[in-house]
Amino acid sequence: MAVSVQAEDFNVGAEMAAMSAGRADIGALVSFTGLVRDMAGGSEMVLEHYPGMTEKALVSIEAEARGRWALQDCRIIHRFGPLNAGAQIVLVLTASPHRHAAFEAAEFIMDFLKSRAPFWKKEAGSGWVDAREADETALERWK
Amino acid sequence: MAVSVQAEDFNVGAEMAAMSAGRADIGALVSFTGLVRDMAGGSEMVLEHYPGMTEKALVSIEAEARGRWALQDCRIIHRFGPLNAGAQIVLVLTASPHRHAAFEAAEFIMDFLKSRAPFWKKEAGSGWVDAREADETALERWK
Amino acid sequence: MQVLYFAWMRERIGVPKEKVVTSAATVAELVEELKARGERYAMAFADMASVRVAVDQELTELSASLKGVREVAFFPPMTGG
Amino acid sequence: MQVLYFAWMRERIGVPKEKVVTSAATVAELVEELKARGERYAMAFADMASVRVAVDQELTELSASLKGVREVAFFPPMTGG
Repeated sequence: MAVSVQAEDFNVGAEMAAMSAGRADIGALVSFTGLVRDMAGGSEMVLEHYPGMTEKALVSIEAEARGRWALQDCRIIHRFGPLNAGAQIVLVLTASPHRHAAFEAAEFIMDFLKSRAPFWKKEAGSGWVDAREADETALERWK
Repeated sequence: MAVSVQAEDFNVGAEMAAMSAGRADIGALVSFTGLVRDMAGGSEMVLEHYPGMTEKALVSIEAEARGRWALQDCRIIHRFGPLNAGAQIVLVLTASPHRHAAFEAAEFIMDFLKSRAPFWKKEAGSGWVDAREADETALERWK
Repeated sequence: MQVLYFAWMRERIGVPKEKVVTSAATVAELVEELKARGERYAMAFADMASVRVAVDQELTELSASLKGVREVAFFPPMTGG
Repeated sequence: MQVLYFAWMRERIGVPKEKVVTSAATVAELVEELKARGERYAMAFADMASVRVAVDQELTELSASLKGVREVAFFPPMTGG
């Protein structure tokens, strides 16, 4: 299991180094980092989650991605709790011999994580963030 | 111009930190790192390039990507010279308010860089690497 | 059975979780029972298009059976990532 | 005019670049002139499907004009990234 749900920040460079350390069979490493955008109004945010289910959901999304693409490694870190503007929220790392698998798997994981992992964003100024239609339709691509 | 063609290695974490430092409007940061795979036979490689034209080609690919997607920033680093198995070859970083733009732009840049930037790989064991049909057909997607 | 609420469902109902003794056979029946508990519940469950449900930590539908279930959670559409 | 060779084109011809005085109007005509220079050149240009050309550092076709051109480069399909 390479999934972490945590309040603490993470270090993308260190996570990437850990993934490629001691091996030379990886051809492509893709990272996605999601950050808190400073929206007009409120720059602080709280990420609520469903402990237990969150980990299960992420593990299941990772397993699905590994079933679809020849991944050599995969890592998902998602934070919860209060987060300031500019803070890192989520990291997805994928390693594969070829670039398209690494790209597609990372995008797949993000698409599912967005609307299938139990997280909810509340912005200081504007309240609970509404789910975006676009996030639901993004899943169509993977059917 | 955020393009570098260099013999020296690069630090992905530091490049990402530099891109997001002092701003809080980025929502999505995607990185692609290409690495030298240890192929049976030879683990060392030499990357030849065409100085002058390489930089122009990368700048033009970056400009094309910025024209297609709303990127907040973009960075391309490509190494040349002798490279051992496991070494980093190329880095593409894209920043955007939304994840799909960042993912697509990074993949677009890699697809064009693969067969439109003047680099040639020679492996210690097997000689000059043949261009892959798949890399040429990958460009079809962006027409 | 443990019933959990998240995000604005939690805020509307006023508690993050509660023990519920029920003979409801499905999630939909449980929702009807909860709505009958008063205004806060009725408000929280007013627009079922905006309510998602997980049974024993798996996303499911309102028609899902509650047989042998230990944990049901209600929450708005997820907004992670 | 400066003519450059890269990768196995460079190895086959034996030099990375050379000054060429030519009255060729197009890249294709220049290729024919170069092939006539001897075996190494003939070998390097034997399979034109595997030869790419850049004129003044822009990728182009064999039919490209050489009018006013300062630099022509020949090389195999690129394999960067």
